[in-house]
Amino acid sequence: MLNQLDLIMPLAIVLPLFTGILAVIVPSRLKVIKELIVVVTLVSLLIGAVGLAIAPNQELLWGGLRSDGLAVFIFFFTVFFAAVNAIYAFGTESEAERSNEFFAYFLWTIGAAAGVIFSTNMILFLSFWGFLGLTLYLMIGLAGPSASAAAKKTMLITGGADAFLILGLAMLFLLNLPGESVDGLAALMSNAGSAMDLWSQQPVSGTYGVLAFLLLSLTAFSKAGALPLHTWVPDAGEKAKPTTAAFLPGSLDKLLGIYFLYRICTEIFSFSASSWAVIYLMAIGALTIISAVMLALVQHNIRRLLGYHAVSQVGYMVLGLATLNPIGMAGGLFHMLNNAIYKSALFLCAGNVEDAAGTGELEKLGGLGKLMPLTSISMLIAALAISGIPPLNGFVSKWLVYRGLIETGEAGGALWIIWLLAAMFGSALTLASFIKVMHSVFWSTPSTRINLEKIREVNYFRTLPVLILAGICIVFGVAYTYPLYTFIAPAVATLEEFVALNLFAAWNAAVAAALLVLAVVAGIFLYWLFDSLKDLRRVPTWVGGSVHDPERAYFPGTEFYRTIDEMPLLNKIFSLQKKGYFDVYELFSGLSLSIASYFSNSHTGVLTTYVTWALVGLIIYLFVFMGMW
Amino acid sequence: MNWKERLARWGIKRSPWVYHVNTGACNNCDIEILDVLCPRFDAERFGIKLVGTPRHADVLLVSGPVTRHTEQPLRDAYEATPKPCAVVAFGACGCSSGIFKDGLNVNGTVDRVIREEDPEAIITYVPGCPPRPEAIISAAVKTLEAL
Amino acid sequence: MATDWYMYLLYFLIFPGFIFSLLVGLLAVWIDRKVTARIQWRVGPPLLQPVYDLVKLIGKEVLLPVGAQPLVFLFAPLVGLAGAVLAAFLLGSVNFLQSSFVGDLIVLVYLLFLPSLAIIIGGSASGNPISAIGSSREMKLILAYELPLALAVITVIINAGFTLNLNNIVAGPGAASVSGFLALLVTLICVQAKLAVVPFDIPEAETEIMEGPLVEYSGLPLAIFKTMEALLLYILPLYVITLFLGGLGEGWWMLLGVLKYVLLLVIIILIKNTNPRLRIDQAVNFFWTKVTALALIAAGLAALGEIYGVSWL
Amino acid sequence: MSKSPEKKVIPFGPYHPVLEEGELFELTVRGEVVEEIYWKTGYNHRSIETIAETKTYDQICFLVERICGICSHSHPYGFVRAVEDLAEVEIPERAVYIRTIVAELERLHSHLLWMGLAGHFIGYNTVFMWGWKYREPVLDILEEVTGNRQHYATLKIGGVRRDLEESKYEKILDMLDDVEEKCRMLLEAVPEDPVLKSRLQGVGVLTEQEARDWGTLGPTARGSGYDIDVRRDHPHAAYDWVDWDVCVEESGDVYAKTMVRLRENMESIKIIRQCIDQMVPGPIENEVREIPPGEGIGTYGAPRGETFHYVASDGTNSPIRHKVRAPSFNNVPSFEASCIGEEIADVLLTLAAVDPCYSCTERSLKLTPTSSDERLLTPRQLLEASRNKTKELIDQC
Repeated sequence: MLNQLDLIMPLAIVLPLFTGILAVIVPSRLKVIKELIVVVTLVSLLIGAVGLAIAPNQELLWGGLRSDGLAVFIFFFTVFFAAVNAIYAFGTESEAERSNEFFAYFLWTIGAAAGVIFSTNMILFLSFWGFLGLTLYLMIGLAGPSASAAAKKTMLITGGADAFLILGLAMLFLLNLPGESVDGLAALMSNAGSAMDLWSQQPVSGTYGVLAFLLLSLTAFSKAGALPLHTWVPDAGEKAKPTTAAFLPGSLDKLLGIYFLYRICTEIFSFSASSWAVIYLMAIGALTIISAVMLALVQHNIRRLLGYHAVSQVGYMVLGLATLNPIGMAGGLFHMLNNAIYKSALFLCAGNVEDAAGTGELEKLGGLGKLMPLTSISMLIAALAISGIPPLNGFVSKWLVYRGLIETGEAGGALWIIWLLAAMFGSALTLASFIKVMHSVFWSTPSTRINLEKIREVNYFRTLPVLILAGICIVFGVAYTYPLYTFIAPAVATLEEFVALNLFAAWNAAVAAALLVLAVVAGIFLYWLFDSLKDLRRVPTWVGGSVHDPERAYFPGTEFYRTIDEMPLLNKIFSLQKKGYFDVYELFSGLSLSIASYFSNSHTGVLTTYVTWALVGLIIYLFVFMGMW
Repeated sequence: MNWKERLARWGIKRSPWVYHVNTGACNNCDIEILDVLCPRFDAERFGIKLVGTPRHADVLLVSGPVTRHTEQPLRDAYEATPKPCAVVAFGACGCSSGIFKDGLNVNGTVDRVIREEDPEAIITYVPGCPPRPEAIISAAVKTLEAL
Repeated sequence: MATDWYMYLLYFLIFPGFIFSLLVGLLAVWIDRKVTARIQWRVGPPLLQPVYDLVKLIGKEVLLPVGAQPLVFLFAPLVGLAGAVLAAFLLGSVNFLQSSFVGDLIVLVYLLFLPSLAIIIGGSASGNPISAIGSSREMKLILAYELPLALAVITVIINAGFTLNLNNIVAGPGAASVSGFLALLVTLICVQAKLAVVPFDIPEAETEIMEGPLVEYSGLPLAIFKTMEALLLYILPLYVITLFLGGLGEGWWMLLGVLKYVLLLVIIILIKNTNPRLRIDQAVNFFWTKVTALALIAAGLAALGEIYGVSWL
Repeated sequence: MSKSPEKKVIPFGPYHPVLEEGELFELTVRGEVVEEIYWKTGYNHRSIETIAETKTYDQICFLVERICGICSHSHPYGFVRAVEDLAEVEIPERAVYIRTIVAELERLHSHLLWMGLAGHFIGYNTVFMWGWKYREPVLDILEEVTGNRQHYATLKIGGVRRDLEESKYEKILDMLDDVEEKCRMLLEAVPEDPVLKSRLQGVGVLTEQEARDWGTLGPTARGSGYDIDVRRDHPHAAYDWVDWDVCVEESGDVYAKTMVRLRENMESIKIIRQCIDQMVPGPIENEVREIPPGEGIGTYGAPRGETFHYVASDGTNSPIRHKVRAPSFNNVPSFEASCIGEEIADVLLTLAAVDPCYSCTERSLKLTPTSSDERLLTPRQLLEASRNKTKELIDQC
């Protein structure tokens, strides 16, 4: 079964890992070399991805690696986003102090991601997954001392989730063993090889089955950033470098987390649409959407706000996957892709703004629209896309998720009403918070709190990626049949089945988009006809006849929703949130500190105590895991 | 006069939107202006509508002697009005500063201020203290004819 | 679906699309002003008044405030108008060209966002603190009515047998059930807010924030906004008719359909003229508590009716 | 005003649809909640007091009429009372009744006008139109009585300028019936409208203590339970010859101020009826030959509160000093107490609820350079300053 295509998989893993090492050891004097390394790696990987993409329906196998339509799709976009971010990184990182490390970690991340995508062997999967956590920590930490707390938090949460993963995989391993094999070590060893296979379609029942499902899904949630293990995403989004934020929490971690969740729902476990597991997933999804977007609404830092959106959008993907019907799953996966596109664009735009203005605090910014036209237009498109405004890509995938949810409703039950409502309302809240961002940063009265004279558009390395991404937002929204049929259909069902669903009879986005464009062109023509656009008479702002003093008389976006923040119930929730009551990390760090202080008493420093501890542990281990009870 | 301006003038005659500028009037003119919109006289029959910002206005209705503090706002309001537009100097004070013309704080008549801003401005006069609603409607008709 | 592109263009520009809906919309504006005037013991404007207003605005000069973002400021109205025309086209094709097109309910609901969005963006980009207040109010209003509106849509979807196809929804039971009727009430209230008329004209409150987002607009862009508002006055009642009242009908039934439309319009105008404007926090509260509760009851009843097969629920 | 960047100031004015007159309000906001209010007056300052010093006493009547269009009976009344006090002139009984009739008609028209405008301000244009429609008959009566819709030119020193013919009594009474019916309708409709009440109740509350502290007058004070009415406390005109009540509401919000005005409408109608009933034949003026040197003050219960005029004469044809204090001068500063913590929408309503009349208020102006942080004194600070000054002077003696 071995053919040349199969070799792409190990290559995709090993190549970036090795070139990453190269990037570290290249002396930092030779500036071009390491960038060259990155380029070469990415190009070769892209070639590989294309190679895989032309054979999407082939199942490839190589050792513990396996690939199918979905894996190819995820891999292709992993490399794609890596390439886009790399272009951006040339504009920012090459001058940075620890650029060697950055590019090394960047490449390692790609390699490890490829490993996660392709491996079906538990050990392989686990090690790549764990390695990704490490590179994530390192990359966030690169932003300097201010990011160290965020990096630590990320490390602890994803690390904790890795513990869940180990436990979950162990249980899955036990379940995978043939019926009688729990008896003895020998039987275990002989069956271990096949039991290590991740894709085993276990039912979600029995203690181990349920626990393993919960633990594995929690791992996926922590990676993608869904409730309750989402709290590292906003911190990382705010503190890490823009490239890191756009690449890791913005796009790659979504791809991987949702990829893993999709595997959990289809390959690792199998459960029916009426299972409790669906309700559990849906509830997590709906809760994620609403709570994260409500928090985003009150944020004052542009990237922290984006971080909360990165969380909120995961809810749609989870909802889509949990529908377990082709439309919903396609919607979930498409949303994952779309989210990666516009979220990277948004993070990179935020990076541009921060770089140009020197701050990401919404209160200080204002009136950058005229100074940074490319960034502002890209950000507007991405913001409208994330809010699900037709005819942009976010709308299409949300629409598919809605249709999937409605289809589950057809099968019975009334809970879907709540999920659908959460999704639709979350969409409006998203729009609201992006109106706030766009107003604060680009549109409002020119700010006097920063020096606007020095601000100008950033270099092409930094505008090109966002323009590309914004362009894709439009293309995927208008010609959405293309990505759906090319990338997602092979992953969800066979293409024929998918086409037979006749998804698009009711909404011809291309026509609609053409008509929208037509209307706008007609408008431009009208403007031209009636007023030469250049000679518009410029007049002072009218505030009722008094002189408008932009220094004092302005209404920033941060003030937009005070009415809502200050409503009695919400007010309380927000104040509790600010104190960290809803942050697992904060809760557990308090808890674990108190427990740790308890344990530290047992650290006497005497060797015999430790030996005793070790012995007790060994005995417990033997009892529990070796079936000696 | 290009075709666009002709279009606007044609339209203004049928739908004059009025922005009311008080440059120190005693309220009576202002009340009578509102009164004209009310059921007994109903100026909406002629498409007359009061608007909240000069950007939407076609007619600036200026009542009052122009006091020192309202002169600049009046100029600003005229600048803020898209052209073509008409200015109505309303009431005795608007036309001639009326009884207040010797006031220390009164800077001069409406037409002087507007002419300084734009010598070509269309200005009409509605005398009276205050003009009766019937007079206002007749003046409105005359103003629109002047366009 | 094998419609040629020029047919699309024709449909879009002329019959169920722009020209036709603009004419109906302008008529609706006139009806609005006339009925309002009659309620207030006045005579009201002549029939062609809305046309005069538009023509005049088109002829007038366009001003650009210094603080504004020129591109966004000038193009926001176009996007809003385009969205409105597209929505009119979808609804019109469902109601007038029964067989040629099908529309999708969720697409329609989202398209109806575009006009409000245009107003928000336009107001926000004019660089005026007062229009920024107006934008923020419009956004808050959207947040307020989105929840019950979505619930009403869900109720319709359940009642029509889980279809999103507008043609099927027209043929569905509409308001002819308890849940359908409640959803109709909820939608009517939301339509009032979507049109931004009293008691929900909070974003454009003339006596508070001088017409809010429209403060800085003049001339052509203002004319486009006014056109958009006229279109909305045609679209939103039609939306209610399509979802709840069985569409406009065919042939002679169309007369009944027109009656339905006028009736809805008059109801909207009556509500507008017998209420004061609410404060924004009152409006949000009202929508998030009372109206949402009503909509939840509607959706719950519809789901129950679906599960237990009770058609009148 | 502080210039710290945290303070977001929304300017309203001088031209704003909620203000008929030029007036600049700067609202310091947090979200839509107003935390501070600053107002700049002076747009309507026409130096009337200075002009008055160049006019003859008969001419000043017409000048002070034009201080404010809605108070165009109040100011002349205050002025003629001041001059009559100075010259010690007796007024014929018939003239007093005619003056009272016009005064109460003006109150009626002013309150109805306010009612309509308040409706307009909260977007209730039907109330606006109806209120102003009901006001028309009042204007018609005024036209019957005085010959003009506004600027009645009724008063002259020593009496009135124009007699009220007996043949018109019936017509006036008929119109009054009509107006009464409509005022009663409004009085009953407002408390029954839940949406209207939700907009008016609890908005812009001015407690009784605050009303006293800020020295408010008229319906603004009476709406806060501060029982003050110069018509009863310092009787003038025919107010102690007829039977009427002072309307007081306790709650201090916009609703209370509305109700005070609506109830006062009924009282006004009652007073006019009694005046016509009790009208006695006789002369309508006493001739005033000369104004002796001296000082005179005149107070009058205008629709908005107490109007106060002071006239100093040196025996010539023109006063050497004429001082006017309109009720809005006292009422307007109370915004500082009633507007803080309200939303923008409510603040503008609260401003309107005082029925402020800026053209009345702007008698003199203190100029402060806009760049300085110095602010105008509040009345309490002014009082404090004047006490300190007095103490200083006493100490020096």
